[in-house]
Amino acid sequence: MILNIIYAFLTVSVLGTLFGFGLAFASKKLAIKKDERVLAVEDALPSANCGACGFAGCAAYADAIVNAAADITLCAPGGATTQVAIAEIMGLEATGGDSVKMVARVHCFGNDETSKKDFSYDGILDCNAAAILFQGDKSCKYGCLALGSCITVCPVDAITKGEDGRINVDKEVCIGCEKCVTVCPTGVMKMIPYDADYFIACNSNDKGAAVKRACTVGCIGCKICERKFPEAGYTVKNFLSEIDYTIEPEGRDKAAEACPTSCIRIAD
Amino acid sequence: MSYIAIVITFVFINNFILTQFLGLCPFIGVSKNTESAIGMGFAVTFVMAIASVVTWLVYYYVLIPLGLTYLQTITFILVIASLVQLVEMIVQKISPPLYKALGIFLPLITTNCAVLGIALINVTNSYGLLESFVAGISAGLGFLLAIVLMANIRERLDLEDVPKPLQGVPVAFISGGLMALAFMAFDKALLTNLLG
Amino acid sequence: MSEELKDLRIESSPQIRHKDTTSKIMWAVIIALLPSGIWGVINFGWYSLVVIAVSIITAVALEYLFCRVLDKGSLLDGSAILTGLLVAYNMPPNVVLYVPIIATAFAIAVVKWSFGGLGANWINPALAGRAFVFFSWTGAMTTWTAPRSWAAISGASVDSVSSATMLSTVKTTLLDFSGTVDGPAQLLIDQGYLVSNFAQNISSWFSGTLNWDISPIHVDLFLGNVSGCIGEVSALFLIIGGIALFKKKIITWQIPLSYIGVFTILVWIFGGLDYGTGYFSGDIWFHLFSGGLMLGALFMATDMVTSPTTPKGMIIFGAGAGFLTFLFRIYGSLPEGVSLAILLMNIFVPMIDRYIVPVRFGTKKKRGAA
Amino acid sequence: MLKEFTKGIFKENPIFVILLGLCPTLGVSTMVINALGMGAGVIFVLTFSNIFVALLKDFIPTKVRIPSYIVIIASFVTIVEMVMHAYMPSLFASLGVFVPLIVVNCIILGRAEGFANQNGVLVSILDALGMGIGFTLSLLLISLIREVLGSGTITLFAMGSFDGVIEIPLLFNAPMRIISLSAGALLVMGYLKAFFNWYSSRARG
Amino acid sequence: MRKISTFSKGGVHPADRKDLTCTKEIVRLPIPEIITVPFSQHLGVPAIPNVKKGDAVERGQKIGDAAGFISADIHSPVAGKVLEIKELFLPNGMKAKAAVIEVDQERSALTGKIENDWTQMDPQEMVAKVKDLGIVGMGGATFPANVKFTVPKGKKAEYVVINGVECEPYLTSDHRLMLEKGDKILQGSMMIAKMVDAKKIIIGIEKNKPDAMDNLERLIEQNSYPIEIQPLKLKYPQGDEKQLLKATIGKEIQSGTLPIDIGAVVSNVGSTFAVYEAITNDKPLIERVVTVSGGAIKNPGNFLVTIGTPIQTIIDACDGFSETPDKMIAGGPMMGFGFYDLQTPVMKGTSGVLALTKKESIKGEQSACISCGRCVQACPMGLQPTKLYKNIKKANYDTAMAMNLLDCKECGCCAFICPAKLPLVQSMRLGKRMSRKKK
Repeated sequence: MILNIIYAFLTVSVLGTLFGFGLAFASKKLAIKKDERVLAVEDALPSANCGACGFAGCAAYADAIVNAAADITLCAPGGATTQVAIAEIMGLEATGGDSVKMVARVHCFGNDETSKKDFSYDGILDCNAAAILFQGDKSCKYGCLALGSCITVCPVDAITKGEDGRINVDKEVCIGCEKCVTVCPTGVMKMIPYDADYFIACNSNDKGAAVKRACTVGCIGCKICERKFPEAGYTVKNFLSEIDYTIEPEGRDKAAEACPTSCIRIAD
Repeated sequence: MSYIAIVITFVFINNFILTQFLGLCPFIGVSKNTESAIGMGFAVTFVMAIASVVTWLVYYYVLIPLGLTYLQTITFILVIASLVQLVEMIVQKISPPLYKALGIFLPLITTNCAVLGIALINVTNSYGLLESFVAGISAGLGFLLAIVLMANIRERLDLEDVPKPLQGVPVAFISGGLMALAFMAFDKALLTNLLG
Repeated sequence: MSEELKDLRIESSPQIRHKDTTSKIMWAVIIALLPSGIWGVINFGWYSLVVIAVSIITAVALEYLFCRVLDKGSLLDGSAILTGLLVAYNMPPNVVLYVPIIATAFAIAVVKWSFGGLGANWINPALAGRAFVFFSWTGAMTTWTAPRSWAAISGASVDSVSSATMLSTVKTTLLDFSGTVDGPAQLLIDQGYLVSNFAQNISSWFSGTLNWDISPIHVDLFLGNVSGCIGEVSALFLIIGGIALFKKKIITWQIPLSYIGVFTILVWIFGGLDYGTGYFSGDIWFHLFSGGLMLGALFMATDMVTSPTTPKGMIIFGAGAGFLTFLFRIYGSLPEGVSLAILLMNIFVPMIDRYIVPVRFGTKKKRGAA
Repeated sequence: MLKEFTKGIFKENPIFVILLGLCPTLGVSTMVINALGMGAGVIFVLTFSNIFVALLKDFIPTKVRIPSYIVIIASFVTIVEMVMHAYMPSLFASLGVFVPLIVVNCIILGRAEGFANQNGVLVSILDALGMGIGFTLSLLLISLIREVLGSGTITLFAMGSFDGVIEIPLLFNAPMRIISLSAGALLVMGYLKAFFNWYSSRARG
Repeated sequence: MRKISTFSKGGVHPADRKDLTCTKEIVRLPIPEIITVPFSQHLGVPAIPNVKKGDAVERGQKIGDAAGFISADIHSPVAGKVLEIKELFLPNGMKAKAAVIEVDQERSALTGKIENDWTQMDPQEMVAKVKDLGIVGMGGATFPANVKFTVPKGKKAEYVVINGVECEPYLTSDHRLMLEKGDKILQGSMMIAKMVDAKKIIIGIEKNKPDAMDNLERLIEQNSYPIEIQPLKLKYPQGDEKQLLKATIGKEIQSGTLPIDIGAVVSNVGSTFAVYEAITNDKPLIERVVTVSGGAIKNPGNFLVTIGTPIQTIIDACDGFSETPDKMIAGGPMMGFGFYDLQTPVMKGTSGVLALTKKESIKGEQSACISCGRCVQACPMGLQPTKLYKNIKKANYDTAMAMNLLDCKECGCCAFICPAKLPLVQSMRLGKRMSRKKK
């Protein structure tokens, strides 16, 4: 009995020591230089090697974070603490601070009722695909095609298409990543400050007459907002009104009322 | 059992993933793309083959003479953990290209139930040294086959509009289930009839 | 004049399309399958029609549900009906009704819609549904109704006689068989397996007038005077349907030919071993016309969704399925191997499609000059 | 404090959310009693290994921490093995190779490494219990579904005249046998995971 | 005559519908009152206008200068006054500048003919003429012809292959040209052979044009021209230069290289005729033969149209529509572009104007891809349209590029044959555009 216990103890410890020494020796002998940041990230990871991140273990994931800019949020077992630690190592401080939070907004209020179409489009339901053919089926070539490329690309599902066929952005959900701005072929998706009060719901640089022909809610470049309300921060460039959000406005709401096509709309 | 029988058993009939559920974590985790799946599969095969041999030696030359078979779990896992680390280092030193191909998968294997599983199964089936080795390789190949097939299926499914809640892991499990369903065609009787 | 042309359709080139549509293809397959099903109903009685109807109704109801919930797909494309029909064709004629219902439900809900509906499934829904119920209720799935022709011989009513299929009879007999017999057909006759009077007549006519020795078993198998699943018994009607699909260019030659070819060759080489007649003596006709081989090779393996896209891939797929069918049928514990063989090859399709790609134009090595 | 305990049950459920410890989950979930046995084993090993890791974390050099943890875990697994073998031989037999495989159950190593390594003893115990119970409950759910559908029974401990097996009418006579086989395990797991995904996405909004 | 041949891989057989116009002789259409001449009528960089509003122009005067190597000059097809330079959409869906010219009918009339003897000219001089007169390929791609006829250093042209295939359904303009201007085309092809210094001239013609083949054969025999006719099987897209070369001389153009790399220069029948006229008559490319066809056209026919003529005018010349068309197409139905504005002008590459009825275009509802593989088998380039489509739909543009998306030439075989009626070609175009945008 005693002998057995001794044997067991000895076996495990001898094996353990043997392997320990062997490995220590081997690691000295076979040492290979690694990127220190990779090692640091690897240390920060839980070493569960569970593969939940989709990479082949923690080392592979660490390597991918450092060398291939992999997403640092993939480690499920590590959770938030690991993310913070990795962010520190990688110098990925959360951006923010004094910059104004911007959100995306569709600068167009056209839908099937208000805007004229030149032809009936038949093809892939994707704005960029539709834009290949005559820049979309709408007569206005600046407006929203409403096929929802921005919806697909939005990482937080902030963009939806309403019953009325217009594309809406939920500014509470929007994280300001600008992916929708990049993907939009007509450039109708633009960023405005989170606390903007009004925005111009039009993107057309066409002359007034052309806009009127194409759509009933477009900015016709009449300059009423610019001339009548000089303090409100409106400027009309290229037949399109723009709002200067940096100034303290006065009478911006009055201008919105005065707009003949009511394309100055409340940014809710 | 003949060696061919062992191969067929471990690759098809008792496929580690599809019937034994050993090594499911990497099977689900690393089957997102084919390249990683192939690398993982080969790494597992490699380690399983070596681990089978080493654990066999430890079991029959250390544990049995000392009457310590109840220590098999603890010694096996010790052996495997060290072995994996050693193999990783050696491969890294000797053949950097091989390390690039296999090495990154090696740490993941330490906690892979399949490796410890094959060691224990070898003991349970009282295989000889060579038989253990063949069983190790075959089980690894079975794993390789399953994970590569799975990766290809998942790559195909990535291009389809899978319903949102089912995307990713669930659909992988369901695919695995259907694979297992088809693999039920391989049974013991088939082996017996085939090899007489 | 130009005022009339307000609503011109604009799409990317090409401006004209081929007349074939997905739903046309599905309906064509359904129609090609009908003769065999009608024969099944004639052969096994009205209950088999109930099985078919129940399967189709389940399929359509579930399909409708999923189309509504997931807001895509369409009932009219015929794919659900086809799935239901194929499930029913793979059921024994006297099966308890919950079996085809669950098989169809599994096919539609799990195999088809879990992956996103038509075209997204990587494994054949009907066959997976069959495999699912086969392994769950093996007993119900392996009890057979005797064919109509037996009633004439035995004098009993058709429904009351039950019988094993030829393949399973052969398999069980072979288990403790040693000696030599001239192939499975002779073995069955030796066992006293019933053959229809019609087949007897045909057989004797051939041996009498043409001096051809054709076993009545083969005739029964070819015509479908045997027990088996509802839609698989009549090789004749299935071949007619298959040829019609081939003529309509809905199936191509690659899969059926490589499937049947590889299977035939292997059966010919090894099929005789169990009967003590040595190599190269397998009874290919018996194996070609029995079981679900024709249904499988012509209609199931050729399912477009779950077969490779390139001709070369199709040949590999067919050959693999042929090999596996041979393996399971001759050596497996189950009498039949077609459905599992095809399912197994379905698993390999994404891999085949990944590695067997067409040769890109202008990438072949230059020959001769240059 | 309580949060450490409850998180393992739903929010960080080891099986359905973190996807750890899948092999034993699917391997032993053919009968309800297996789930209970396996769960008990895992809770035991998890708790004690967490305690020891939390105690020893300052003494173990970081270089060899993983092997050391494995040794700690393996020791407790061996204890479980011996106890089970001695007192519940039938359960031990039906769990088979999965008992020693608790060693490589990723949950245990994951918690040791990811939690006990950084926290005190008491919190670690709570974490272990929470995770262990979460694991057991999930396992129970899976095995309940699989046993009821696949065999038409619910197998519990035998007590007195009760042999421990509850038969479900109708299903017992014609069970969906495939569910109790490997294919069924994967399918059930897939749909449960899908259900969890759907439920949590709905809960989030 | 040689053995009938064709290319080996892929291809489809759309109903050719050439019977509508193949017997209609080419009719010269009078010049309308106002024409619109776009500055981008060719592949490559648009020409730069050198006239402005109010300028008077002469017939054949250069009004746009080629901007870069792959670009072509634009000439005024008429004499008159520039009303404005405006932007408009071309049928290919792109915006371009165009000159609107009020026509002075008297001064635009054809005057005295110049007759140069091309056998006395040296090749450089001929290439310069082709360039100065704005000749482009008229088969559809509108590649500047002078670029094609300038053999790069170190390469040698062995063959000149004249493309008389006209594999696009409906179109018969090349067919009619071969029947009516056969001798000029044959001479034009010998001019090209001289320019590129090639020994062999082969004319590839699909066998649904036996009369054209006979006509050319007869002319070759009469004048003992060193030209061969290669009859070809009916198969789309045989008119593409890659498939044509495979079918006629049996060589494959390696991916990413040009015909000249296998020693061949390809020219369309229409452009060959334009080359003849440019070199012998100094005539710039200011008019072309256009097939007007389709089920919705009352009297289909072939017309010699001044470039810049609004399509409305030629439709009126066909007595208008017999029914409301489902779609209007500039070019052939396989690769042509739909357009919606009948004021769209005829351009150098407008080989046809089609008004298709709903029945002809076979509009089908899109359904899910069932992996039937027909597109894979139809693709003449050996690509896998189904996989490309799915990857592009999932925005995996890099994967699509790795699967050689750029080898796709948008011939339309895949989308034509697709039973699910998927917009495969559009997805290829989307994929190319998006991966360009990314860079």
